[in-house]
Amino acid sequence: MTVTGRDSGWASGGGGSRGSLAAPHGLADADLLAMYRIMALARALDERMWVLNRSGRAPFVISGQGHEGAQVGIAWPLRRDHDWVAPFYRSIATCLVVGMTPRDLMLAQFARASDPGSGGRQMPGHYGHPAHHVVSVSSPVATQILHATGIALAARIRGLDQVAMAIMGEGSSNQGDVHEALNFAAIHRLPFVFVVENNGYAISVPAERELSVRDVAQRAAGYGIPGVVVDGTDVLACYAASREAVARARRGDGPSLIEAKVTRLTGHSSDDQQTKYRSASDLAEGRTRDPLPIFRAQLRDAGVLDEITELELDGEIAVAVDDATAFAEAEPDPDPATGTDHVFADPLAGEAPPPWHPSRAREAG
Amino acid sequence: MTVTGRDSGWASGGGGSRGSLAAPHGLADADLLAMYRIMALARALDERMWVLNRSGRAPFVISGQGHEGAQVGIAWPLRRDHDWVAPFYRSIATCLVVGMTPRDLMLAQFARASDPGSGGRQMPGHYGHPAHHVVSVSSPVATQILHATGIALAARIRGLDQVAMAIMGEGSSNQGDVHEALNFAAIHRLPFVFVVENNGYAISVPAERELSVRDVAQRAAGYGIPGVVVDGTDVLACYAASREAVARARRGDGPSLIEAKVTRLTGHSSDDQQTKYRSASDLAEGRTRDPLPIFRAQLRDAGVLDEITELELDGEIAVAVDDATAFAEAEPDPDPATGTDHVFADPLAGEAPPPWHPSRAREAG
Amino acid sequence: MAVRTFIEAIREGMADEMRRDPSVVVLGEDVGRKGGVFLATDGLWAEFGDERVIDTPLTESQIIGTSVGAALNGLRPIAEIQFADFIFPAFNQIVSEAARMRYRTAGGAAVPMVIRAPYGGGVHGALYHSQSVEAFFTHVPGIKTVIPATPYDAKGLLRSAIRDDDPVLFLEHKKLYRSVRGEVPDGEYTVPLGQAVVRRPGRRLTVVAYGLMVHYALEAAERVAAEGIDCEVVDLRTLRPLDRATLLASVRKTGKCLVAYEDNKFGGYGAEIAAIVAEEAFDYLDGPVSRIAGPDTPAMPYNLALEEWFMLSPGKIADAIRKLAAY
Amino acid sequence: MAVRTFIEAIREGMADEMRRDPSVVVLGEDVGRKGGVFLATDGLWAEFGDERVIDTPLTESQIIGTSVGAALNGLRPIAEIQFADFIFPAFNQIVSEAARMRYRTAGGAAVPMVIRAPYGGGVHGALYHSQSVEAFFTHVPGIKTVIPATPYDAKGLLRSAIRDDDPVLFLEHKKLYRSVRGEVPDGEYTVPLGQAVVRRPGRRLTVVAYGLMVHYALEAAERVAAEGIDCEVVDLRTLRPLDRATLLASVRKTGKCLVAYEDNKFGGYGAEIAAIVAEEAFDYLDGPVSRIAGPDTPAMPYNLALEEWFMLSPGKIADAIRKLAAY
Ligand SMILES: Cc1ncc(C[n+]2csc(CCOP(=O)(O)OP(=O)(O)O)c2C)c(N)n1
Ligand SMILES: Cc1ncc(C[n+]2csc(CCOP(=O)(O)OP(=O)(O)O)c2C)c(N)n1
Ligand SMILES: [Mg+2]
Ligand SMILES: [Mg+2]
Repeated sequence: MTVTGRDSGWASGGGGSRGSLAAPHGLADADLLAMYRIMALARALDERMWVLNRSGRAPFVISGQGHEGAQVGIAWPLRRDHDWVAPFYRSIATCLVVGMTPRDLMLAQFARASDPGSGGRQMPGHYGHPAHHVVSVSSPVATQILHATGIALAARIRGLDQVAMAIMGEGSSNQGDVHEALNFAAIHRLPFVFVVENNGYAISVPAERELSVRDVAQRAAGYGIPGVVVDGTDVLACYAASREAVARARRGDGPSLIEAKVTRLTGHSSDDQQTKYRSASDLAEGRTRDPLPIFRAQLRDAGVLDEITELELDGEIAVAVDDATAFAEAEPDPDPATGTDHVFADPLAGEAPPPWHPSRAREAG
Repeated sequence: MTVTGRDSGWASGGGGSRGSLAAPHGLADADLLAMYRIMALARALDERMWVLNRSGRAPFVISGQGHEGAQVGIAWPLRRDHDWVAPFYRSIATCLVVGMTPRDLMLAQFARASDPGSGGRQMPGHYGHPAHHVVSVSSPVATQILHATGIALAARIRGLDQVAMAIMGEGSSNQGDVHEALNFAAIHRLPFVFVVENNGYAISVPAERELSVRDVAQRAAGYGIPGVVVDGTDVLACYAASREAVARARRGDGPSLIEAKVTRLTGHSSDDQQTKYRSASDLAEGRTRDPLPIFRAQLRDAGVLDEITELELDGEIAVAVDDATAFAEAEPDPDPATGTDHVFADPLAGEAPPPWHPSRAREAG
Repeated sequence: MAVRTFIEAIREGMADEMRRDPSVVVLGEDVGRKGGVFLATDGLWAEFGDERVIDTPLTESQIIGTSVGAALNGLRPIAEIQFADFIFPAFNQIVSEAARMRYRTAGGAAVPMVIRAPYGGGVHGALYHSQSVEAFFTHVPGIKTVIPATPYDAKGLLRSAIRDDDPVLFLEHKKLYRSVRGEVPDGEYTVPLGQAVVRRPGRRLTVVAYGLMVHYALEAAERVAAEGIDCEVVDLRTLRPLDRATLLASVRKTGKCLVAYEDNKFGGYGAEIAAIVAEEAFDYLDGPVSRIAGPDTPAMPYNLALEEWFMLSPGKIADAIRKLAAY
Repeated sequence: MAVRTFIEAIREGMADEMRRDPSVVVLGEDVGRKGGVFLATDGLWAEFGDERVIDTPLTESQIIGTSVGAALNGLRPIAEIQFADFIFPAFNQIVSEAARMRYRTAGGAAVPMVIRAPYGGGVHGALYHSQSVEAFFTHVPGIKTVIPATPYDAKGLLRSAIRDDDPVLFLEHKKLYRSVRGEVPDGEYTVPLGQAVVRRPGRRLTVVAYGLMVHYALEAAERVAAEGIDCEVVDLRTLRPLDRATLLASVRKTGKCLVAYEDNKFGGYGAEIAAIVAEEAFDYLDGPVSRIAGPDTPAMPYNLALEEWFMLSPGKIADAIRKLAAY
């Protein structure tokens, strides 16, 4: 197990001179700005969701706030619309990186018919996008890790040169499916990357009551795969760890595990009051680990981000969030008459509709 | 992870002088003889089961042959009728160590009404004995590891000073339940010992296709618990590892994992032809790792076992096996009228009987 | 008598039993300091401490498997599954282990334990926070299934379940938690498992229901009563072991039976009720045994329009009553 | 036409489809070199190699979850569960994931995959090698369930299942594997999913069955025919989607319906059949919809006396026919 991050001294390079941040990672300044933009956009969308919730326009919100740095850094090395990602309910920034738009995310939030992930069928936060190879998020946690191993297996068999990434929280990583998936992926050296966003809590249960080791990455050795801990406030360390893992997977050298230590800035969801189980000092400490201002300061220090660019970005993001909100809110709800659609490929294979929709009579035949 | 065994030089002491084998382990020669006796008895019973199978008197046999050294060494430190063991279908010697008798095992083999584990309901090999704290073996593998953690939890809560041990094969250790159990047991530092009898195969699948690491014990570190590999042909190394793990558990220092490398001397079961998937050399190599002659030679070298004692033992064992076979074979089958017994504690809570047993009418009420 | 919400009654049932019997422990995700995501265990951790109110890792198979072991060694665990939808990772431990331990040991071992799980829809929970799971477990011999409809029953049945020597699945409709209040005796009382109750006597037609659907059926019965259709409503309370006597007595009296359940229709629990009635009350029937249930689509969509389409309602049940009564 | 055993037909069905379509792969425990514990996949590994015939670790949830992912990425996996009894660790992956992927993505994603599992008793398999598991899955929208009774159907239905764009659970009664032989066409043919077949025409009473019970029902029908009771035997073949038309046409003709299934009676698949018949053929019934099924005890004991007590048999079915016919 390796530990990287700002403290380890190598990840984000040395001084503050222009370009010194990007270059060691094979990135350009424009990449850093693009990464920052997605983090800020994810945050702004997320905050808007809470506003919608508190004003009664969105019954449920689940948040990625505090996870965005890890998400952007780790998703960045994926090849868009080629590699696959099986994310979880906090993966707003991940989804944006791989090609989903603010409108896509807001359509999911409002559960509209045109929601690309589920047509309004799933809870908010359960993203998905077939074209962008985002596997549909389901609620039972950790199941996606096996889907990603299967995707990786198919990629290998079909010679597609794809990498599959699965992402979840540290609490979820204790599910049996994770053990079975890592064992299988390691045996077959599949092109697979397992990402854990460790925010120290599974709803109210603190890490020491849900996880028997300090670092989920310690488990990698038990499967004979590399495991690395990265500081989730260090976007470039996250990027570097992921770039290596993705390259390794693509080379045919098998899976790896990346654990990003992140902070959960909100309650578990809009249904949760975290003050009941977290102390004020714990919450305050958490706020010091917000990746957004940290990355912003880093970019400013390095001269990559100046005040004008920042203002422009903020403006652009505000417009995008407003646009996505207005667009999605105005979209139509799914027609109840479509409720029986897509049970099977062949609608004739479906079951009889409920008696209160005689118009859609479909007999099993 | 630690590796112990004869090769590591410390486990079985130095020379061949009387008592030098037992003393370093805090055992007496009589203990060693008792251990050997159970190994030999287990083997003899096991061989008899195959004879019964091949002669059409027992439709199914599943064997512990090759595992007996590990089983006896590892079970030995348990406190009889106090500590708990959740074994698996190869645990013939384990069951004998903790108090089950040859008759008990043969009653299970013949599925007689007086079978103490299941009254003839379970397949042979699915042992159990409430009084001796042997948890009923079920067929779906690995479930017992969670039962053992629950037993350990209850022991802790009830202040009973008991240790719980769960045992299974290396193939089974890949099941999700194992991950969840080790995590839970480690978090709560439960008095629990996890034993893996690694015979290199899960039915036909060789270890390298079912297990992503060479040693299951490598997984222990991922839970923050000690993991040790022992040579399953070295009975005293197995004993030493288990004594330490049991003592540690009883002290309140939490769980550990013991992996014993054993050899499967028979097919997976009487339904399996292992020559189809194992090479002649693999099979021959396996036979060199039979713990019974190895321990016998060790005891002889140490002067613990002489020819007369051996002959006496053999005779005694032959009598015991004959007695158990004859006794069990003569016992009655369960009465079909008891088929609906023990669905619930209260028979009145049971369901209506099938129409072809009108005599046992029991309405749900 | 005090007036309690449904969830208060459940909480009190656990607390009372924990005070009475030190072998009763609670375990599950977030059941400790947080008091459960629905607050069903609120206050228990403060009163009984870490040893008896255990926040588990996010591992359902472990929650159930550990409970099986704990029950084998003298405890009476109450395992909470956060949402019934998340019971499936523990399916093997419930079906292969908990439900079968007594049988496979021919009575040598027993696992007295309660699995509590909030189930049901109409709460904007979408596919994975709305499901009815009773059909999977009522099919399994060796485990009992209880679904209360009132605070009185919730507390009384839960106490019986905790004292029962066999595994009991105790399903709580989450829409009832705070929407239903009722009188609950101050002292100790229990409601025995295995006894249905006639909630509303009637002569024309029997509606069989459980959980939230009892309330919807009663409301539907009121609506059609105004039209002269006099319904009897049977609340099963314990789905298994089933109280055949009460069920069949009612149908033999009315001659018509409508089974209402929220779950998908095909292969749902109501199919067994319908099959029993069809077989054992045949001579008394003057109309087809009918079922009104959820559509046969995978669970309940999130969008409100789709959720309403999916959920049964008093209106839909009333329509089904009218149709059957007119037969 | 060649004569094949049931298991040969299954093996050929897989081999033929693997030759036809390179996206078809087989995975499961011991399916490779050993060819499966029943030898259903014997020879496939030799022909198609490690990449397409994959010996998995002993991890059922992984077998199914990996198949779901592989299907999302263009393969058509055939996942073997060694015994149907061991499908429960994968329950969550089947019910929450495989069966729901298309619905929850509103058609955006699909998981064409087949889960093959040997089921059923009477083979001295005891509690955990004898179970019928169809009721758990036929209740779940989004997955199809197929149970063939003859070699012809086994091959033809398996090919249809492999080509189907949705997950299909394909249950094979292990007692049929070697005991039943039948003609199987040499060329390519399929048997469509969702179509029942009348195996024996008759006028007095309909027996509904599937799998091994089809054979027992036919034998029972022969026995009672000698007594003048003329039974029709319907083999459902696909349990879901159900061929209601064939089922109802038969019962409407005969006026009496007996459902025979090997599984525990309460909440078994036959309950749904009985409920449908009771509701939709009510006016045609001149006797109660009846069921003959396994007793409501947890699975089948090992001891032969107990196993025989548990298992249905032609004799027990004949008795049930006589009783219903005499009604
Ligand atoms: C199988 C299952 N059990 C329980 C839940 C309820 N649940 C949703 S999120 C969550 C906590 C997840 O914690 P973690 O994996 O650490 O992710 P985080 O929310 O902290 O990012 C729980 C218990 C669930 N969704 N699935
Ligand atoms: C959940 C489950 N899946 C499959 C099986 C069938 N099965 C029985 S034993 C076995 C192999 C076990 O291998 P291992 O754990 O290494 O133990 P060994 O038999 O080698 O001692 C399998 C696949 C089972 N019993 N349970
Ligand atoms: Mg977390
Ligand atoms: Mg093995």
